[in-house]
Amino acid sequence: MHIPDGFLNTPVTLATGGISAVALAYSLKRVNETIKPEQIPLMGLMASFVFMIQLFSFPIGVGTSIHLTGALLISILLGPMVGFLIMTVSLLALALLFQHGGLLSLGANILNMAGVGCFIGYGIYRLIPSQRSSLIIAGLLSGIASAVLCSFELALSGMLDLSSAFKTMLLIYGLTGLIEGVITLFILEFLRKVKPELVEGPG
Amino acid sequence: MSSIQLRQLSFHYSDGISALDRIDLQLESGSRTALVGPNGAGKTSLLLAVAGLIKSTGDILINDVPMTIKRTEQLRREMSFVFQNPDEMLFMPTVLEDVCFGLDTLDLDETEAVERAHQALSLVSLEGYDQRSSHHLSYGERRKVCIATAMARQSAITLFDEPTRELDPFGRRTFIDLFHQMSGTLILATHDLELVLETCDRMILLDGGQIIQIGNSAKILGDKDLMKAHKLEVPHSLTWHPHSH
Amino acid sequence: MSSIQLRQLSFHYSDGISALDRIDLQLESGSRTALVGPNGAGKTSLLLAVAGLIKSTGDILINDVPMTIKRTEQLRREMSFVFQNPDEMLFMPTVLEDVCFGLDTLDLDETEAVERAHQALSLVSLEGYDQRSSHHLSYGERRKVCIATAMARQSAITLFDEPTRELDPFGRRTFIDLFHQMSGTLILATHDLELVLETCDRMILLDGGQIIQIGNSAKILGDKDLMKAHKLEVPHSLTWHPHSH
Amino acid sequence: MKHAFIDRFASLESPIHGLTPSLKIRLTFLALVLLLFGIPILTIPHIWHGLLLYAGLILLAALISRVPFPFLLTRSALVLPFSVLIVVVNYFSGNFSFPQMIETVCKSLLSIFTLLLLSSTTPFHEILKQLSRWRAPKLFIIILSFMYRYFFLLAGEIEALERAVHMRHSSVSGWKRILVYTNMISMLLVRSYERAENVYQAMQMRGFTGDFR
Repeated sequence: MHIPDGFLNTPVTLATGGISAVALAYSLKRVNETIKPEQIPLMGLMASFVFMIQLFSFPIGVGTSIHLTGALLISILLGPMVGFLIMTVSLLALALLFQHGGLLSLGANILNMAGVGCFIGYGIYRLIPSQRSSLIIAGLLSGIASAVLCSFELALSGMLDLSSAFKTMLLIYGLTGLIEGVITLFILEFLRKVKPELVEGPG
Repeated sequence: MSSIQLRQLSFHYSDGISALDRIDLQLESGSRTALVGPNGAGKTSLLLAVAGLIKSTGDILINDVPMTIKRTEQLRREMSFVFQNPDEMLFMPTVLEDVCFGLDTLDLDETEAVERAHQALSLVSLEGYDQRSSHHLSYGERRKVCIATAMARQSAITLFDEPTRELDPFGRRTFIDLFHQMSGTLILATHDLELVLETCDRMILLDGGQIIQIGNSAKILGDKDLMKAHKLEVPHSLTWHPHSH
Repeated sequence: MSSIQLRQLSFHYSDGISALDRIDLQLESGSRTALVGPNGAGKTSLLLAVAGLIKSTGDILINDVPMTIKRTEQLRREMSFVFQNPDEMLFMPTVLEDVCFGLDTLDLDETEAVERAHQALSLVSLEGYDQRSSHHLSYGERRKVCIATAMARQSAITLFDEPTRELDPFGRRTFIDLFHQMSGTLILATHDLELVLETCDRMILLDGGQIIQIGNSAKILGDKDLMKAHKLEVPHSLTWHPHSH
Repeated sequence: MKHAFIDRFASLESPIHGLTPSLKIRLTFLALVLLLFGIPILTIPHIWHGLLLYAGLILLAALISRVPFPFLLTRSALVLPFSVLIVVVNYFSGNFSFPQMIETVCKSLLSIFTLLLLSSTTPFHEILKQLSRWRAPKLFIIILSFMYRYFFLLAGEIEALERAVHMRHSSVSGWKRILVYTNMISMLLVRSYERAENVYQAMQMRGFTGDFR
């Protein structure tokens, strides 16, 4: 879920924007140092893929659909630094081309989705040895982390009070995160069957 | 087998450009018809419209039953579509799953479905490929899997969009043989004019979304001025002298 | 213009299957050669090897200079490659940027590069397309942009992989005209045997990664038994009588 | 997916389309900052005057740009679900302030409208060019431009896959539907990887060695 413009106040906008800008600069620096030439088109195509995934309504039954972020998947495939960079690129494009999320609230959205998914989610995934449970736990916990962040951002902006914001966001992000974990698991299973060398890649 | 009837069928792209312009057409049950025209003539749109996959205006009647949104699903059970690019049709982890996909909607139980799939795979001489991933097959093999998915459905109507594109002469020959073995009403859209001569006696010349001519394939394709006017060329097999160097 | 010489060139896929098997070949500077063979014969691998894009064993000599890892980049400056799929060659946001991409490595400054690009676009009659995005172009137009990217490089060697795939007869004719206008050493891999007859007097018949025959195109393609043995067919323009129905 | 034309009005012609991308990006940014943070401070207590003036100006700009209004309105409505969520939660949590909610929803609608006007009057590649003139990191720009270019292909591919699914199986539902879609996405992922390899070859042939100017 992308926060549109108009819901965050000046301090929150500046703080989230600042943190995201620093994180982006750091990931760019790290990636620039380690990147191999053949990874450049790959990153572009994966950004395209993540962009498409985020626009794609995933039907989960009873007439509802959710949008995945792809952060966990891309971090597992290409590592969290490249993952964060790609997520940021796609979030910027989503704001500019599809108005999913605002331009000034981009910083907050980068933190809530790219930051949480690529660093917290991926970190948890690496901590737990069993892949099946690790993905589901990573999905769920990063959902909760996003909910915490998002409700603080909204509460500090005076939009909602913290407890009701957290309850609402937990419901939305928690469910999305859980499903993201499950679907990421399915995708990795598919890759293992069809193109196993991808899953054994970096990370 | 089923007849197909189109009445004043039109279709516009979202940018307003007309892809099909008041098409009237009657195809008899069991007929084989080629759809010919330059790029952008509307061949693919016509096939998609017949399958109810794009929102066209006008009437489509399958076996004299008008296609309505409600009935689309049911009518599609009697149809197969071999899409232009095999990758459009193949997305399951194994070939067998791809061929079986959707067979359950034809009221086949799983054993029957698997049996049908195996049968179809052996018709296209891909026995033993069932557990492979389509992704690792060659282009020609993937094409054959697509044709097998259509054959397994044993549909009354089968629509082919450029089925020999990118095939080598042998793969193309294999397709021609399979085509002759198939039953039902068949429509074949292609740029390969020699293929038209070898598969369909009757053809439709389409250009700018309109039907220019319907009739005997050799006669239409042999008309040099007509071909030139529609960015096509008389196929070599219809000219009397070999190409000289 | 440059000559190409291959000595005992071999290439194996990662799964050990041989794609090219001890190829010996000498192509003279300025020659035009077609590469013909069934799917999987090794045509694309041969082109990729000549361009130094896959790790083959044996020797490749461009203008008698052996291609080594060190020299690959420099030798590639004299080469162009028109790949099978235009979408994989056109990766920049606009047509002009695509045609200009890499021209700076040929020691052209920006003004010269842009001028060359405009020239090439007008040769393929796509003037005024420079600021368009390739995803808004038709397939045939995208193909032409690819050819323009090759033409703008004015390379001594140009390699074509299936350049007429998916084109309608008119688009194919446009390609043939452009091909005749190009200079340098040209290699053309294709399934379209009529195209071979119209573009290259000399051809290589490839199968199973080996050279089966090199020689006059009309002579090789006219050999019915040879064609049949390698899953090909004598093109219609080389048979004396029209196809009868 | 019906996203095949993302910046489809960006190539119209109008005085707004004719402005330089640099000016338009600056103006958009300035407008957003003013709208979201400036107007509430500057025009207290008559914030409505500020918002109305802003709305008038942006609608005028939209009119001059000739971008179809129905498009702008329907796309702006994208922001409504989020607004509704916030309003509803606030309502039930008891600290509901009607004027504040209206103000927030108006601000978000106007800001999405502003952003939409930028993207419908400026081709994306022009925005990219401008960003690189402003020395945005090259890696960032190159990923963005590849993303833009290949998104159209992917969107077309997924549309084709969906069509082929409907042809054989109009009524996939429930669990099976999720599995079908997961397979489709996974297959596209595999193909994207391979496309990246081919694109890299094409780049190499044109002298690309890893340093992107």
